[in-house]
Amino acid sequence: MLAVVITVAPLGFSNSYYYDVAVNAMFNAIVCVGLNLLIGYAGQISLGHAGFFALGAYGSALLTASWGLPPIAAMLISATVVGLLAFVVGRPILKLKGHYLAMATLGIGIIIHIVLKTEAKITGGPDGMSVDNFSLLGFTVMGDRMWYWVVGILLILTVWLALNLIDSPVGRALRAVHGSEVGAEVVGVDTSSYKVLVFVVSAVFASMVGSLFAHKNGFITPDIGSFMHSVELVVMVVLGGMASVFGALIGAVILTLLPQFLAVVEQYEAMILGAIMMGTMIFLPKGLLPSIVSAFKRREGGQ
Amino acid sequence: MRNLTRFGAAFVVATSVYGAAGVALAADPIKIGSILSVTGPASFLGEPEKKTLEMYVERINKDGGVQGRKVELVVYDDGGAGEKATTFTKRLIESDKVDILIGGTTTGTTMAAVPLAERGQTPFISLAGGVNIVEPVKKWVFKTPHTDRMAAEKVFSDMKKKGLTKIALISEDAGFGKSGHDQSLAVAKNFGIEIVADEVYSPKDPDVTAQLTKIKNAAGVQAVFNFGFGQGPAIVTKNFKQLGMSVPLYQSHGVASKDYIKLAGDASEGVRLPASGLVVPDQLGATDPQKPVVTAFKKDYETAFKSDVSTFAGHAYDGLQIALAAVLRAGSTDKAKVRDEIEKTSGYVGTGGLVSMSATDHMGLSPSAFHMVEIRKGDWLLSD
Amino acid sequence: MSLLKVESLSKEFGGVHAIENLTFSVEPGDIHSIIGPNGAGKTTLFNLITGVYTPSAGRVLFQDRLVSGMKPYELAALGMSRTFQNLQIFFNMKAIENVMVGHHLHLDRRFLSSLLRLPKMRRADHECRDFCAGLMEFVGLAKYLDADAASMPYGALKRLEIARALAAKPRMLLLDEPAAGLNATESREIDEVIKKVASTGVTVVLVEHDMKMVMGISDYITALDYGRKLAEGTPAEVRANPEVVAAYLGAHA
Amino acid sequence: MFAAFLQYLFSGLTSGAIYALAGLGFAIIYNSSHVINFAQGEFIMIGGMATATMVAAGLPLPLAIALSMLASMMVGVALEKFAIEPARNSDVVTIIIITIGASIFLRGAAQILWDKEFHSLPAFSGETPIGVFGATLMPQSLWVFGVSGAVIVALWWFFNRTMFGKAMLGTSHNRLAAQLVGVGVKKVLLASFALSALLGAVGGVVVTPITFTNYEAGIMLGLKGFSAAVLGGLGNGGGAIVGGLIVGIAEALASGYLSSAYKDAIAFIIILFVLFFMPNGLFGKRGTDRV
Repeated sequence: MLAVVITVAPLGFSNSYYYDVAVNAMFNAIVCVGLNLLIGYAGQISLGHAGFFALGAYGSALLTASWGLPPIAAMLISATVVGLLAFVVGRPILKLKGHYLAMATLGIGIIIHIVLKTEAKITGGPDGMSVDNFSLLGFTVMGDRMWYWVVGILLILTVWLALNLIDSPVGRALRAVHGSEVGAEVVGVDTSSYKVLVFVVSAVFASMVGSLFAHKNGFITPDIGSFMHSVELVVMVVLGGMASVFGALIGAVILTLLPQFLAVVEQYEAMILGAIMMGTMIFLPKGLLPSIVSAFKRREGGQ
Repeated sequence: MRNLTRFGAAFVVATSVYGAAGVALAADPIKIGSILSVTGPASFLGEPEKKTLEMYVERINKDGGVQGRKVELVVYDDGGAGEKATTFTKRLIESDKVDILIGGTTTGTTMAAVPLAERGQTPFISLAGGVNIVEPVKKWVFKTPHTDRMAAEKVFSDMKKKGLTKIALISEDAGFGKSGHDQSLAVAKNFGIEIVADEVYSPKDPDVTAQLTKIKNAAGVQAVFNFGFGQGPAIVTKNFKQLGMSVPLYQSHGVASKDYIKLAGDASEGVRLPASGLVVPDQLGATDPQKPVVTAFKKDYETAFKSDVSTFAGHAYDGLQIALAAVLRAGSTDKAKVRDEIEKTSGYVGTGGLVSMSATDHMGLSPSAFHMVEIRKGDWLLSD
Repeated sequence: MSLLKVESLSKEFGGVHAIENLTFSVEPGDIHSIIGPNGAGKTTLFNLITGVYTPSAGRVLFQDRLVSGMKPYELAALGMSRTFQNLQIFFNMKAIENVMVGHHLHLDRRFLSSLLRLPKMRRADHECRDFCAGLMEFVGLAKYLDADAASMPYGALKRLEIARALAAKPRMLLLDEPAAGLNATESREIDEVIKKVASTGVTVVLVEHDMKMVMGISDYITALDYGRKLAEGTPAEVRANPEVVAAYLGAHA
Repeated sequence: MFAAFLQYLFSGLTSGAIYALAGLGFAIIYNSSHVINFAQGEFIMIGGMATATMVAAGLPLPLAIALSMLASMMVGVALEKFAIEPARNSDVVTIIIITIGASIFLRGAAQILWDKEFHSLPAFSGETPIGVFGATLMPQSLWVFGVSGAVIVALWWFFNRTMFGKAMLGTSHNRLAAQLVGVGVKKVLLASFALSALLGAVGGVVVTPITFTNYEAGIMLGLKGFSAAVLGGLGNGGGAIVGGLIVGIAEALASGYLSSAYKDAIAFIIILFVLFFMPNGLFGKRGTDRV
């Protein structure tokens, strides 16, 4: 179904601005599907994932620009480094729970942001740096239309992998960690390793999308690693629906498009955005998609 | 969280003023697109820029437009984020099909938009300070404000005149301050000035006495130069006074607005900074060509908005004037022709100074555009 | 050879001894009950045996192997599984998935196989589902196969925990008050389930307040009070022990 | 050397006391509801902005402060009533998003109601620095210390000596038990939001002469306040104060002796290290899960 939507949507796109917004929405969707494995399924929070996203972006930008590596290699190396970093910090911080974990991940994200901002000789500082096009085997991805199809395929792939994972021994173990850590432990689930695993996986997702984003956008600033961006990602997941692959996807798409629509309300935009966030969470506490689905089920059951 | 408020915080400003409703226009309007940081940390730059553009577009249309064509303005708020600036610039070029781009409140948002303007072959007049916007020259990109390098040079030449050769830098570690800091380091030795201490602070730090104490204890500091905007410089100024530091304090053009004096209060007495004639219209010489322009602009702005004029508003005014003059000369909104005409801008008297552009200079301001002012009794005093 | 040996085990919480110098052993194949009044330290003992807590002193041997200090998941791999007094159900999952998590140790747990869901993996998952459905029937939960755990009644959840613990194919099963909060009929059903489990050769260690049930099904009983061993023996011996009676009546000698 | 150290310390204490005041607001609400209110920084912003604009409009300072406190309290009560109360039984993350939404909403409202400029208040006791062993301190910093201290004492008295305060603490330990002895949980929640909004407004008023304020001022204060509260151990008022001071002093010493560019990062590294060894913060209660 997703494939159909992705194929049909461009019929409504009259120019490349629409493709651009759609590509950004799909970028966010991929990050959120990954992040949802951590937040929605394994029940762990992270307020620092924008940091991993930014590391991927800067990793690719630097490795291609100053070392002349091919973009795909730069992307994989960055993702590996980010994965290792997530592994190293994940061990100690994932012992923390709830708000303490939120604080620790937030700290990690902010430290990454500060480093990117401060090491101006390498990163260009707060004013940002430019990035080359993405090319693979002599084939260059250019223009919003081509990006649309590439990212669309990646999104479908991501959703497929995520759905696979959830309905598998590893996925069930992750969800069990959310349900009850001690309950999972006593039947043989090494909960701390699984928490680290899903943290690393979601960080790698963020890093790879960061790399692609850098190439596509052609210009990056350290703000993509800011605390605000981390919060945005979490809001997308929670608003769309935790523990629902399509929920996270829908959340990402809606929150990417919403500002483009809210553009017409001028200074009331922030108030409306805040009100929408509050309203959704009050009336649909499980997020858009799961709440709608269960309401649907209830109605069917009632008849 | 701030990003969320700006999260595309897009202001489509429906300022397009079509004469009487329903009256068919003789020609298509001239479409000007603008990305500005109306919210976020640079909002007190973006906000006056937006208000200025709106006010003058409305006035021009009331007066019959340009060559009988109305001017239509589309503004989007990028919240100071480069990534939002990219998307909105694309929207302006691709979807709104604007003829000219004005904007980019900060160097970061400008640089994010530059590749799109180049690719979309749309003339782009930036309102940001970074020297890298026009160096190296980019075919479609121009800018109106003085560069941070010019500000640093102006300050250093003033120091040199006063025999101050060993100085300390304290700068904000965000875009404006960081870029100014780097330019200061680059040009200092041309003036025989040695930077003996170099400290930074975050834009929202409540107290910077720690950094200033380090500067105070550095050997031989003869003056302190602060690069930043917003409330930071006011806190620096207050803390400077608190520590009883007696060397001269210099600020950058980033604080050339009355708000700075209001916030820093008595502590700002004696602070020197480079600023355009706009802040001291009455003190300009009677023969100064800028005098009538800045006096009129100041009056317009202050009557319309009941608040003190800022130099940032002036950058927007200059950008609009240069763009529309180029359209007038080109006789059409053909993008290539307009671009050529902007590059031929010569002898334009703006709020920032005398502008004469060329193929190698896409800003066109000479160093004389800056005046050195000193704060005396809570007001600006021209002092060069 | 005893399956489980607890030797001089102690656990302190801020100076208070919850378990003090406790020694006993569990023989393979037995239903071994731990009884005692509220606060006697029964649940703490379970937590010590299963690795949820680390002992302050003493040691635990499982199949003659020193296991104190090991993590619960490591003990599960050695064949120890348990249920909880305060339910530890995965309420975010379906009932059958709860049981399937219990089978975790016997499945392909490699990340890549899970991510790609290769045919082999899919087959194994299918078999796992059938096996777990069988366990749910075994404990009397056949009608909840497709239910969400969150929608099930309390009594059913108690049994779901047993099914989950059994899915790990344990050699020893520790049940912490399986009949608490159940009505008489449900208690009897649980009773039957425990007996059935024991008849398959699984050693059962039981903490239970329902004396009728304990006396009816236990092979051996250890009675605790204030963290210490009060008495042990067959149900008849323990019932006849005056100290046990006194402890339950609250009149300490 | 000593004078420099003392100056760094004063600098850190000034920032730290501000963070501590912000952190206290988090602690109060967490104590009675286990909610982390990310709109706490906005209460502080409202206090500062409202007072600054009223003073600029000619109102006497005490009256302006009183009105701002009232306004902030009403915002706090409204937030609890219309946004937190209906979602009381939701997930932690859901409530976090609600309070983030609230903070965005309040910033948006502030930017319309007031403006985007920076505002200030005159220092309460003049601007003559006080010299101590060669270092200097502004009188306004003493106000911040004094108010933080007074607030701590007042809160201690309220939570330990008044019936209602004890009931609020009781609610945090056990909602059912509190209900049993007839304390309305709803009333307690409402009171905790009112109290922390009030406290936020007081904080906003005393820090504005030092830091100035604008519609976005709450972001930084919220972030630092949260850090202070978590470092100290959630739900512990004294912990939040200590946490705030540690963060402030760490930043100042880091910029004095290490690098001013990395001072924020250093503060976060310290927080991370503390959490690695003390997963519930410095003074947080050890939670033992009963299974």
